[in-house]
Amino acid sequence: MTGRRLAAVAAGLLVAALLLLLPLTLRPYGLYLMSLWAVLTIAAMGLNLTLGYAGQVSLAQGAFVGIGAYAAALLTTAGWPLGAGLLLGVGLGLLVGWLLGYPALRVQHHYLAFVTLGANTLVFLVLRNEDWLTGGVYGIAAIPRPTVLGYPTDHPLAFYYFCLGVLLLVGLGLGLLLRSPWGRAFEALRENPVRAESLGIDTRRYTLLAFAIGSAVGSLAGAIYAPLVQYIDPSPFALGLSLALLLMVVVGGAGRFFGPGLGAAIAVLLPEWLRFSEGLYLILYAVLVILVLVFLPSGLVGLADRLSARARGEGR
Amino acid sequence: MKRRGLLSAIALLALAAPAAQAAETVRIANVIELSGNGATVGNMWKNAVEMAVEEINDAGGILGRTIELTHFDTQSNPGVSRAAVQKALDLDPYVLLGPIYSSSTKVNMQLAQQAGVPQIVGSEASVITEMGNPFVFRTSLSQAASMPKLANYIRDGIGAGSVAVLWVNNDFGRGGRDAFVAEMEARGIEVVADISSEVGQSDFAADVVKIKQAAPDAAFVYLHEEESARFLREARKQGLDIPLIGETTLLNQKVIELAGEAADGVKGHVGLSADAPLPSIRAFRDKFVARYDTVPDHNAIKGYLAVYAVKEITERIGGFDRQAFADALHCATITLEDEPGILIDTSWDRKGDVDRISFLAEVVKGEQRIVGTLPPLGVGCD
Amino acid sequence: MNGLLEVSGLTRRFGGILAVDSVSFAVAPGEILGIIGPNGSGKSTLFNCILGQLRPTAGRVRFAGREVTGLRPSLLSRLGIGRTFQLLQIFPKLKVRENLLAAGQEHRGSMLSRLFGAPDAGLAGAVEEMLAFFRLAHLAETPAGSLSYGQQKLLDIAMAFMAGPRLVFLDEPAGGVNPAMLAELEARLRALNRERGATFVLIEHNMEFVMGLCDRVLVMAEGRVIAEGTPREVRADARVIEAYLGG
Amino acid sequence: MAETLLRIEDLAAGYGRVTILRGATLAVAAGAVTTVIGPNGAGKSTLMRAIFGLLPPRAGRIFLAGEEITGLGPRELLRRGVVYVPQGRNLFPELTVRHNLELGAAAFRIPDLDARVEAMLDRFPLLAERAGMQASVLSGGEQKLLELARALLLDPALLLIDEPSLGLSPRTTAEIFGILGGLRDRGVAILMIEQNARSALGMSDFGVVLDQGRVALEAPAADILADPRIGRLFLGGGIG
Amino acid sequence: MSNVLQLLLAGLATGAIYALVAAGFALLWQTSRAINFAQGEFVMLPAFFVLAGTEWLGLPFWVAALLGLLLALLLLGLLFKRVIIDPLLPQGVLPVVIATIAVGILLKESVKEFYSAEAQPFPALTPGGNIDVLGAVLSLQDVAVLAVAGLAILAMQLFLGRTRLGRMMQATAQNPEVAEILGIPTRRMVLYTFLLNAALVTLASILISPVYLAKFDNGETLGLVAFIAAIVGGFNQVRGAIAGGFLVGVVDNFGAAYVSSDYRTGILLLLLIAVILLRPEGLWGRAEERTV
Repeated sequence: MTGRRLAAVAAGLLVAALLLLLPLTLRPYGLYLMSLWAVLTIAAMGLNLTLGYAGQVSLAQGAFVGIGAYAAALLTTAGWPLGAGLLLGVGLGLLVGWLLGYPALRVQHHYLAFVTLGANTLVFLVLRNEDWLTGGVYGIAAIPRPTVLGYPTDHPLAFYYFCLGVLLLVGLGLGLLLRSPWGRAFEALRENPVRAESLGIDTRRYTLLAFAIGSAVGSLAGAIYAPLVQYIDPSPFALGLSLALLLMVVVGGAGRFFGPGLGAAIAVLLPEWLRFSEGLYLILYAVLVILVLVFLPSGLVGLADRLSARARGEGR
Repeated sequence: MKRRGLLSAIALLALAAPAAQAAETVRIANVIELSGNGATVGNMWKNAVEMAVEEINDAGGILGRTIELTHFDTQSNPGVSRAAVQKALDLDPYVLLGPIYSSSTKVNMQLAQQAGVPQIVGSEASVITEMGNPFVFRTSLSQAASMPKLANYIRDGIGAGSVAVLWVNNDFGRGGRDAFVAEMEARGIEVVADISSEVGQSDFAADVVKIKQAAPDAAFVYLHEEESARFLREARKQGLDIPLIGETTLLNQKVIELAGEAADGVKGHVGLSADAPLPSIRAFRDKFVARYDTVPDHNAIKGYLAVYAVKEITERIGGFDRQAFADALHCATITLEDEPGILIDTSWDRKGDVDRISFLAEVVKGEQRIVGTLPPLGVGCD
Repeated sequence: MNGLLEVSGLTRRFGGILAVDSVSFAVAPGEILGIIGPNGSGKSTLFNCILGQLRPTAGRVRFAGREVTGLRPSLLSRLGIGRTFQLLQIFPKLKVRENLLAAGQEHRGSMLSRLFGAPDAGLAGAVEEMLAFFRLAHLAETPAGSLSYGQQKLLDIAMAFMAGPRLVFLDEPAGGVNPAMLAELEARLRALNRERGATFVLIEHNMEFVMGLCDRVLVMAEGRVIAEGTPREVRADARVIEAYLGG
Repeated sequence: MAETLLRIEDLAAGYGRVTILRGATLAVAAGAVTTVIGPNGAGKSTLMRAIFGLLPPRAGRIFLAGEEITGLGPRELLRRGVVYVPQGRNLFPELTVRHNLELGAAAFRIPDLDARVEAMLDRFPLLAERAGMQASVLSGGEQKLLELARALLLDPALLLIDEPSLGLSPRTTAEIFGILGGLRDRGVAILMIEQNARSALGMSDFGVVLDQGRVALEAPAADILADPRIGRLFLGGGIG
Repeated sequence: MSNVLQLLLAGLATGAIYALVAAGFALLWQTSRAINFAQGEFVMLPAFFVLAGTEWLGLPFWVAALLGLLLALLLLGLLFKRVIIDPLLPQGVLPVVIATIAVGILLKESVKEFYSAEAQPFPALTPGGNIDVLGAVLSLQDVAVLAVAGLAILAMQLFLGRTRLGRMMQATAQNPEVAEILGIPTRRMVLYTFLLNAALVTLASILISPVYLAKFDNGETLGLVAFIAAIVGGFNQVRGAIAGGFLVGVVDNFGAAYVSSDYRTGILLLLLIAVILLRPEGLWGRAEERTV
């Protein structure tokens, strides 16, 4: 037990060191990828709450990233600080996510997948068509990067640390949430909703909360995405992003705390590793997803657990 | 957990690849659509760029330096294009070429501006040169420049008093539509139907019915190639017998190939065309066909002349200073006499927009025919 | 009788069929009431109507003097009605301790206080007590799914008790339990009743179990209550034997 | 006792972690009706599903006319003349009565299938009248009749039937029992599960009492009917 | 008036394709509870099999079409069932949903990578030419689509209803447990529905590609619309799905013409969400029995 804890602490320190120090050696492109990884991890962590912990399928997470991105872009280009954009984005994400939860009270599984898929496209259509508000297909350009505690984040490295900081805060918050009675109620909802309800757990309310919180975290990711790319238009927030986030969660390990980080790392870095076979990476990624589903239902994080468990078993 | 360490190590290798640059070379980075929806247009551009670079290097390079060309794929995706430009900038290039898709250009041009690297793009959306970016330059007429020519043609050539507009609902289509509608209003021509369509839309029955119901004198069609072809077939089927007018894409060889005889009779304005009745273009066309075994399109011409513009301007400023290059390209005019590789006399204005002659064309029996030449707008710098 | 639970005229119709036909009965505090009857006599439907899974066509349910007809299960639970299910229902991927915490957490504090983990400290004592009472303490940190069937059955019942309910419905508690475990189960339930005054209503097919445990038995056939009395009375009732043996 | 057609030795079966049948041993005589009674949860339906190969037995063996059939699936058993009518409603509601009937043998290469279907319809005029209607419009009794007719299409030697009276009126139950009696007279062996213990045993040759997964009593039906312990079986106290 | 008729006829012609695709979708669901999120890509792919046959191997069109059908039966029928559905279905609906999303990406990107990212012209089944129907125009290709799709639907219904094999498949779909008890080889019946689905999407592919061109991303819209058709019509009944296909084709055209072309997709999606929430079994579906 102590050996295991020691190994976990060592691994954690290693990862922390990599996340903190590796970027110092990177050029802007590498920093951009690392920042993108942080943003996608946050968005996937939100979906992991809804899907992995509470068991509610959502194919609309990309739309919430879009909502957050637009909230941040509109407010910051109008001269407000990014904090205001974050608040507005998270607020909208909570509200719209809560509403999206209502269909989940009536239908489940594939029906819910279709409803959320439809919702994603509806959000996209609104972002594109209501150009009085969103700028339509022209998008919003020159999104400024925030000044955090007096430090401007215009430099890629500074912005990366900003993203990393937000990721850590979100991770901390979600970690605490998942260990709280709320988190237990989400898992109970996934494991056995009928039993949960009979034990006094208000499954309706927790279902709505799971959608609202997971979606709001997605919007939070969007609110950082906007200053990262500094130009947004509706196209990145169509269905494709939702599907990509879903696959990240599944590949990393749904219902595993570190699953989204690993899934996002693969999604962001795989195309880089596969430069020798330009364009093949999506094909390989799809194959990887299928292999994970068939052979590793608990995702790559689950595989790591299993391998380390086996290593310990053999050591004895 | 061990695995994560490994991942990061690989990431390190992948991300931190530094590029040593030899003293006698100059690096040009080409960020372009090599895969995805834009693969066709991007590969035309890329092939022509490669051809131009090779020619210049064979002739001794620019000011004695050999051009080192690196390609980056945007995958026709704006987000990826931004990453690709970032990656290209990490190589510290002298000039950036591409991309063609306006949505991609809009996402990544800010990066080049921040890095102070001149970027010569193939995009047509008006907005690109309207953001006050001093490092962005076009190779083709912007929508703002081509729409007035087209509008004049609709008024004078067709004699239409009312038009329908059918456009694809993305930034390309919307930009063209906005510029076109403004020109129509300026000329007192009524837009009686204003119809948006989706990228990838397959069924144009409703769109044609709407045009028929509005009964305009002509219809302006501003869609991508495949959607243009699908629309033309449906229009032919429903017997829509008004002039169908378009911009460069509608008269593209690809549309003609896909739409078959339904494309016959389509008229419009073409900024650049491999069929242009100019000896320089004809010579280029022959060289390209000999080398790649396909007929070049306007995107090939754009890529080719972009490289020669870099050569000419650099020689004019006599060194490899990016700021000086950008300053010099603004308000520059390059003629065939200055540099034959420019293919067609071209001027840049203060915003980075180009001005030059353009053509009126028509599809006759499955071929694009140039039926007239329009003079430059002559706005330039003064 | 001063009933903790009073069911009056409860009726449930499926299409043309009366699954439950005007059933009335009451449960006194501290009582163990058994409901028996042949297959298809309407016992499960009756449970489902009382416990908020099905909406009754007619009739009323009162609990501790309050009308609770048609309330949602989570509300009933918070009012003090616990239950177990025919096929046992636990949270297999959660640890045994987490199962028990999940079972008790909604009965303390506010929604907001739960977010900040407040109830868990207050529940710790109750969890330890349940673990000890059901002899599951050594399994507290084990995922519930890897327990034996009998242990899961005990956990299932322990979960129903985490909230300190005033009345617990047991749906076939002996179903699938091997004879050795059955004695343990009966002893635990009896202890809960004697030592803590727990009140039970149970459906059960294992007659020995019912007859040994229950103070009073209700016999259902074709949706109606056809007999009621002590186990001894019911066992001697000719109508009951008829109902089981058929015409 | 007559010649044994089906012999079951120490059979155990269950679902998931639960074992329901805990070692049952019994025999089914050829050309006779054997009825299994017992309280709910005694393992009656589990026994039948295990015999028919729908549940893998966890222990024990099954013999049909001396040949071991343990673990064989429905197709093999149907080929050997064993058919099974489960409890509840087992028709295809959107197919016609005729087509439901035909499916009793459609999965096997039977050259005179059409003729057999016609013959069966002749035998049950009630079904012939409704041959073209969707099965969902039949009454409960008619549905059971159709299921029975469907099971007979393969000319079985042994019919396994689970609770035929469930949900039927006493009159309809009597009709179904009448048909079963007629089948026995034609030489079909029947193994039946019934809650309606009295009337079922009344028409049976043999009875088997199942309690807690084991056979508590196996005797001629009349003897079981006369046994005063039967009432106790259902109301606790066991039989032994 | 002729415009209304024009929209109706065009909607029906497109709807016929949706009906084919939706019917296959419903069949898979009925017999195996498998949701195929790659159904759109399934329709996109066979056209490229045919093109590979004619362009790369120089085969005549009909031979290539036959080859395409065989490949589809093998890859989209047999292999899909064995490699994706069989291992994942026991884990529940959600893993199947995610896996088929991945399959869709795999097919789409493979076509893009190994054939072409560009739209390809596809040989027409009929000569060009139009016929006039009360002032509305139908191309011969539309007529062929309507006729072939209609015949295929009819043939499928006849096969399912009038042949013993078809009825065994129906029996397996309606109640697999009872079908098993009657000795029907249910696993083989389920395989047949996968093959039937593969045949349906191949037919749809060959019918639709001459009009809409063959392109790697055609499945995105097509799959979505076919889902909507299947759900709106009724997921658990082939007839419902077919009716849904025609309805969606018509609604799409009228919506684009008379409501909003900006929100063209949105109209269908709102229809979908409304049906799921108000009548989950679909407009023509059968309510599934739910046990409490």
